Amino acid sequence: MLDVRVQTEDFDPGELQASLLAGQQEEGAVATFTGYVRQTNDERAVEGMYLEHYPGMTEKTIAATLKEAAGRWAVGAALVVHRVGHLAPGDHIVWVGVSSAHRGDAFAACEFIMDFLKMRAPFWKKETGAQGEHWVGARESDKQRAERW
Amino acid sequence: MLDVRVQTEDFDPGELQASLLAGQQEEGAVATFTGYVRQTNDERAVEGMYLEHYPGMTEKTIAATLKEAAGRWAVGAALVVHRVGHLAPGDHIVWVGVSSAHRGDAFAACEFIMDFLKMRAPFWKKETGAQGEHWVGARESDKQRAERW
Amino acid sequence: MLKVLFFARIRESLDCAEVNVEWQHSVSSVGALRATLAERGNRWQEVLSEENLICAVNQSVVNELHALNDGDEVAFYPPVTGG
Amino acid sequence: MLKVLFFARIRESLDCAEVNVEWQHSVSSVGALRATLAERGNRWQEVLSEENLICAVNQSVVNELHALNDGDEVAFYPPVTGG
Repeated sequence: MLDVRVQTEDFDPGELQASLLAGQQEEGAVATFTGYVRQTNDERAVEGMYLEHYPGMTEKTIAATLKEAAGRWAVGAALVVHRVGHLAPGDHIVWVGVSSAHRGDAFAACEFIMDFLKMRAPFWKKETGAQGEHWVGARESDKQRAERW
Repeated sequence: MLDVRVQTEDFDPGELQASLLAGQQEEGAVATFTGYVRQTNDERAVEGMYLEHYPGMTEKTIAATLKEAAGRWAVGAALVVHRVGHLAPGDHIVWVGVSSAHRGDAFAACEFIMDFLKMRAPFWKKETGAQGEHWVGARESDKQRAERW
Repeated sequence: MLKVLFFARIRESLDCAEVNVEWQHSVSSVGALRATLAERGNRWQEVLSEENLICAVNQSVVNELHALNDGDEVAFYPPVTGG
Repeated sequence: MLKVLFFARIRESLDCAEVNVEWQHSVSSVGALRATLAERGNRWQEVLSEENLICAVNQSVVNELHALNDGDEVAFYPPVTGG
């Protein structure tokens, strides 16, 4: 099972993890990543965040990344849930979960998916703070992280 | 917060993740690993598992690993929960969660902690299956994984 | 017809989320479309000459030389910042 | 007195979880204690000569040369398999 969801609603990491295994007992390892809205970003106090995306291309891009991960590592199931719309500090933004028979594969595939999602998937963050609104700039470090693979 | 729990009771990965952040909103990244009892191990059908440990040394060893991880990476909080006693296929065995301001640090610290827990913490698995009981042997691959760091 | 979409900072700068452009030989590549759109005014000229503007055709990232066909969906957007 | 603990397969093979050994010069290192314990019988001889037996003193892994002091807690166990 490789699946992608883009939604405005919140999600529950524990429920997503349970759904990833879906009752099967062959895969003993699950690695997950959860991204949250930080209260401070680059030393700016964040009051709110708006996440825009390119509907259709987002799902297509992440699905291609999941497929690539499943080709490189022993992936049982992989799920990405990404929120869009208005978010507040502490809110969940993204969840990535990978199950595998081998923990090394679960970790590698999970980190690979996050690195490529950050690098390729058409999402954009706009922060609201004391200085008003501004679009968050891309990080060079994210490009470097994706280039490692 | 660096914390270790060894317990016979089950745990809820979602609750553990929420407790890791404990309401703070400075760390935007959480990486977790969950290990489950597999139904099949080295091509043997597993009916049950018994986990023995060395009380005191287990906690001490894992606490030292957490401290080492916190010295090498930007770790906000890290928690390890490991079960002992009788378990069945599909049951949770271990949960490791790490929060950080940086996702690369969360991933690296989480994987490091799992690799060293596997290598050093005095737990032993005994499997029950069609052929009776037997103690699970250590894997050379686990040694190699720990030596990467 | 080409369906042309703009996202995030680019959309706001142009004050435009979507335009339809009639397909013809003068817009038969991404670079050519970009040059044609830039003629719409100073703001368009400025935004469309940004070096790190990304272009996707039918939801796949492409370069300036990519050929455009009638019916294509073309998107221009800034570097992505999700996750 | 030394408190000596055995775990998992080692505990089962010896049919013994814990013994107390009086501290004296003949058991003043891990290697010496191991040799002394091996004298308890064939089973002990066999199990304590296993190459990959691990020894911890006061809950830290040590080697054969490690000195033992009165009151130490010594544990012998097989390679670990947790996680």
